[in-house]
Amino acid sequence: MIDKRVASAAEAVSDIFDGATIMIGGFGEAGSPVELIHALIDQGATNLTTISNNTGSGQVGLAALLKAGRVSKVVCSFPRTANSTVFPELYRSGRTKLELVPQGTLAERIRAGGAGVPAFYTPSAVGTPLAEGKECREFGGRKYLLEHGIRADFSLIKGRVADTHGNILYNKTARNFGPLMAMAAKVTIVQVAEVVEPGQLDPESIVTPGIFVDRVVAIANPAHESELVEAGASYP
Amino acid sequence: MIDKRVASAAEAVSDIFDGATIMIGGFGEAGSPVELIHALIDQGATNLTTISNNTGSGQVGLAALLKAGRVSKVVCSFPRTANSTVFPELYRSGRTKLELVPQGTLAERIRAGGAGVPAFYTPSAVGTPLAEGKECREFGGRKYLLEHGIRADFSLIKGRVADTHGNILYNKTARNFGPLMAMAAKVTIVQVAEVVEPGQLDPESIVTPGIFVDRVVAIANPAHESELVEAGASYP
Amino acid sequence: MTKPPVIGRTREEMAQRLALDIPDGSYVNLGIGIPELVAKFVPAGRSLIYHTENGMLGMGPAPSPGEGDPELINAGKQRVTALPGTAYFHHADSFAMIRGGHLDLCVLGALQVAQNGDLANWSTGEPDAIPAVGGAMDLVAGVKSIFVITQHCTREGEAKLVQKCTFPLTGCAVVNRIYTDLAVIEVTPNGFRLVELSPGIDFNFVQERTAAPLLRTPERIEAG
Amino acid sequence: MTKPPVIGRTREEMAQRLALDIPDGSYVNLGIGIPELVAKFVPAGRSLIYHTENGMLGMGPAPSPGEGDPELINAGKQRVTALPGTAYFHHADSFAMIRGGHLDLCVLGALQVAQNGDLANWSTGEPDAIPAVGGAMDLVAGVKSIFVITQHCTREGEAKLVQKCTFPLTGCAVVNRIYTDLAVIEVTPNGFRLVELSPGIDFNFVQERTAAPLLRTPERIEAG
Repeated sequence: MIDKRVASAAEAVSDIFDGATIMIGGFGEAGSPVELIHALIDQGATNLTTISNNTGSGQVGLAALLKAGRVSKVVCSFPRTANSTVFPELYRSGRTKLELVPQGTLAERIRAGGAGVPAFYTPSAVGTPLAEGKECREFGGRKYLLEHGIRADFSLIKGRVADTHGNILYNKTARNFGPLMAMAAKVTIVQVAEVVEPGQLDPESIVTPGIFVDRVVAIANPAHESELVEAGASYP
Repeated sequence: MIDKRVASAAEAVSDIFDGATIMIGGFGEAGSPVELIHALIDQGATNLTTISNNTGSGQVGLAALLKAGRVSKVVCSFPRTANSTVFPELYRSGRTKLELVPQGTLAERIRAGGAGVPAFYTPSAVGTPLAEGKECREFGGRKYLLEHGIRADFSLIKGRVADTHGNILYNKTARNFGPLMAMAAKVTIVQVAEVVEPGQLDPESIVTPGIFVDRVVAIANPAHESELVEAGASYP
Repeated sequence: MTKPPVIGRTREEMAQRLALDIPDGSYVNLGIGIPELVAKFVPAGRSLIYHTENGMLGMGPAPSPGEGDPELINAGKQRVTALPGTAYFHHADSFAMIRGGHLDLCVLGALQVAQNGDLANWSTGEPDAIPAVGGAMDLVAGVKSIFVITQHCTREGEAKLVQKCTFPLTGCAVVNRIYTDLAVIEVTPNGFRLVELSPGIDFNFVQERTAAPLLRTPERIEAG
Repeated sequence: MTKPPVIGRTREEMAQRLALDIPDGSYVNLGIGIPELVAKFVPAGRSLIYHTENGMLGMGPAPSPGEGDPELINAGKQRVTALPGTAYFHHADSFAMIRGGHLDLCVLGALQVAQNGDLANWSTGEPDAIPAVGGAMDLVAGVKSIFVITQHCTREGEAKLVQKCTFPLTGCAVVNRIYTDLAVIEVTPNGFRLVELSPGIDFNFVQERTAAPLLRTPERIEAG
C-alpha cells in the first residue's frame, strides 16, 4: 500500500541536512509553504542554499529562515520585496550570496533538472550583465545563452489537495513553481490543506503526478504570509 | 469577442499549403485527428512534411494521407504499425523520406520549439546509430546529444472539449502529443467533440490554454481509427 | 507668456493612447506601474486576454479591497480576479508562452530606451542596490511586440530616450514603440521615428528632450 | 538418457522470477511482450505503480474483450484500464519522468546484451527493415534500473548475451540485470555475473550458451 503521508511538518523535514540545497515554492506569498519553512527553522539545518523566486517578506516564512542565518546562498529571480529588510541586510553585509536568474530561465532550469536535460539554450538575458561568463551561441542567426538544469536535495512545496499516492492539485496562481520543483529534488515534500484517497481526484486534472512526490503533510489551515506580516508576526 | 470556432474541418484546413510542415497528434489511434486529416486529403495540399509519433494504420487517417502521396517526409518515432502497409511501401520505394527520432526526444523537441528553446541536450540515443552526425558533449562526466527544437506551419490535434477561447481538455491517453504540438505551430487546429462557453471549464484543469490554439472545430462523434480499420474502410 | 502647469499627456492619457494601438483579441502582458493602467482604457468592442507570468491567462481587475484570494495574484503580487475562460498553469508553461513568442504584446516601463531598441528597466546599476530582475528579460526576449510606456524624461529632466543605454540592459534591440507624455515614437532600423506628438507639443520640444535623433520621415518611406 | 522436452523457465516463470526482485512501491515501466507478463506475478502485499510512456501512471490490466476506451491504451497500443490514483499527462511530461530518473525500473526485451551492459533491442539492422525506435532509447537512458527479460538464446540457438553487440545499439552500458529461461545474470564492471541458475540448469550449460565469460564470484567479493 502506497501512502506518502507523514504525520507532521516536523517529521517531513527531519532529515534536511546542513549544506543542503532546497527549492522552496511560491511566487510572493502564493504557494509559499510557510508551515514547512517554519518546521525547517525549528529543525535547525544551516548553511543552506535556497532556490526560490523571492526572498519572503516580514519576519515569517522564507524571510524568517533567512533572518535565522540558515541560508548561505540564495538562487533567486526577484530578491526584493516591499515588506522585507531581511535579505537586503544579509546581502549588503555579505553574509548571504546571491545568484540572480531571470524568472523564466529559473523556471526552465528547474524543469530541465527534473526532466533529465542537463543544459539548454535560451534567448533571455543575451547582451545583458546576466549573460556574463555564459556560453553564447547562434541558432538561425539569433543569439542564445547556454543555461544548465538545476536539481536540489529537497523541495518544499504547497498544494491544495493531495491523495495518498502524492498526486497534487494546486490553488490558482499558487501553482507557480510547485510542479517544477517537485520534479527536480531528490526528496519532494508537499504541504496540502487536504489529503484524500486515491481515486478521489480526477485523473485528467492532476497537476503533479505522485511519482514526483515523496512526502505529503496535511496542514489544514495554512497561514498566509501577508496576513502574518500585517499582524506583525515573527517566527520563531 | 474572442471566438475561435470554425464551421467545418474543411474550413479549418483550407489554407494548408503545398510544402507545409504539419504536426499531427496521436499515439496510435488515441488522439489521432481523423476528421481533420480526411479534410486535408480532400483539400489537396501536397509535398507535406508530417511530424507524428506513428504513421497510421489501414487505409484511413494518417495512413490514407500517406497513401494519397501527399507526404514527402515523415518525422516519426515509430513508423511501423501492425495494420499498415502504406508507409513501409512508400519508404522502401524511396517516395517518402524518414527522419527517425526517439519518442522522448521527439516530444522534447516539439516542446522546445513551442517554448522558444532552440536546442537542448539529452542523454537519449548517445552511442547509437541515431547519434550519428549529432554534437555530443559532456556535462558532469556524462555524454549528451544536442537536439534542436522543431516548429511547424500547422498542428492538427484532437481534444475532447474546448471553449470558444480555445482552452482544451483531452481524453485519457489521447492527450499524448496534443499539448506540445499546440505550442509549436504557427496555426494550431483542434477538433473536439464539444465546444462550450468560456467559464464552463474549470480553470485549474485546462491542459492547453487557448493562447496556443487558433481554430476549434466541433466533430461531435469522431471516428476511431481501429473501428474504421476493422470495418475495412478506406479514405477517400 | 507663462508656461502651462501641465505639458503633454498624463499617465492615464498615455495609457489610453497606447490602448488604442492594441488589436482586438490580443494576448497581452502588462508590466507593473503605468503599464497596468492600460487595461482600463481598452476601447469598447475589443477583448484582450491578459497574461500574468506567475501562471494565469484571463486575468481580470483587482477585487474590492479586502476581497479576493491571497493566492490569486498578479506579477506585482497584488490580488486580481479571474474572468471566464481563465486558465492556470505553472511557471515553465507560463514562460514557454513568453519565450516561445505566443504573447502578442508586452507593455513595460523603462529607465532608458536606446535608438536601436535596447531597453534598460531592471537596475540602476548602483553598487548597493539589491539586484532583482524577475521576468523582464524573458518578456523582452520572447513577446512579439514590446511597447514601452514612460515619462519622456526623468524627474531630474534627463532624457530616457538615448543613443546608448548607460544602465544595465534588460534586452538588446527589443523595443518596438514608446509611448511618453510627449509623443509616440517608433524604433526603426534607422533609429527613433516620431509617430505622433501629444496635443499641444511640437517636434522641437520633443527632440530637445530626446538624446538621440528623432526622425520624422513618414512611415511609407521607412517601409521602402 | 534423453534430453527433457523443456529446459529452464517458461516465459511466465521468467516473469515470475523477475517480479520477485521489484520492491514494493516501485514505479515501473514494462515493455511490450514478455515484460508485460511481469505485472501478473507481483507478490501479494506489494503495490507497484505502472507507467506507460504514452502518458499515464496507474495503469491497470486490460479490460474484458470488447470493453474499454480506444483512447485509453498502453505503449503497445492495447486497451488498458485505470486504477484509483491514475494521472494522465502529455508526452513531454511522460518522458521528463523517464529521462529525469523518476522511474525505478524498466523491464525490456532484448536482441542482444553485451557484457558491459550495452543493449540492442530496436533493430536487426537489416537494410529493408522499416526503422522504428519508439521510446526505448529514452527509457534505457533515463530509468534508474533496466532489467532485461529474454530467452537466453535465439530460436536458431545463437547467444543473445555477447561480448559486443552486433545489432544497432539502443543504449550503452545501460542494462543492470538479465532474466532468462536459464539464469539470472547481473551486469557488473567486470562483465556478466551469475546470480542464480534456473531449476535443473547447471553453470556449464549456461556458460556454453553465453558468448562472454560468466563470473560466479559471490556478490560480497564484487562489492569490494
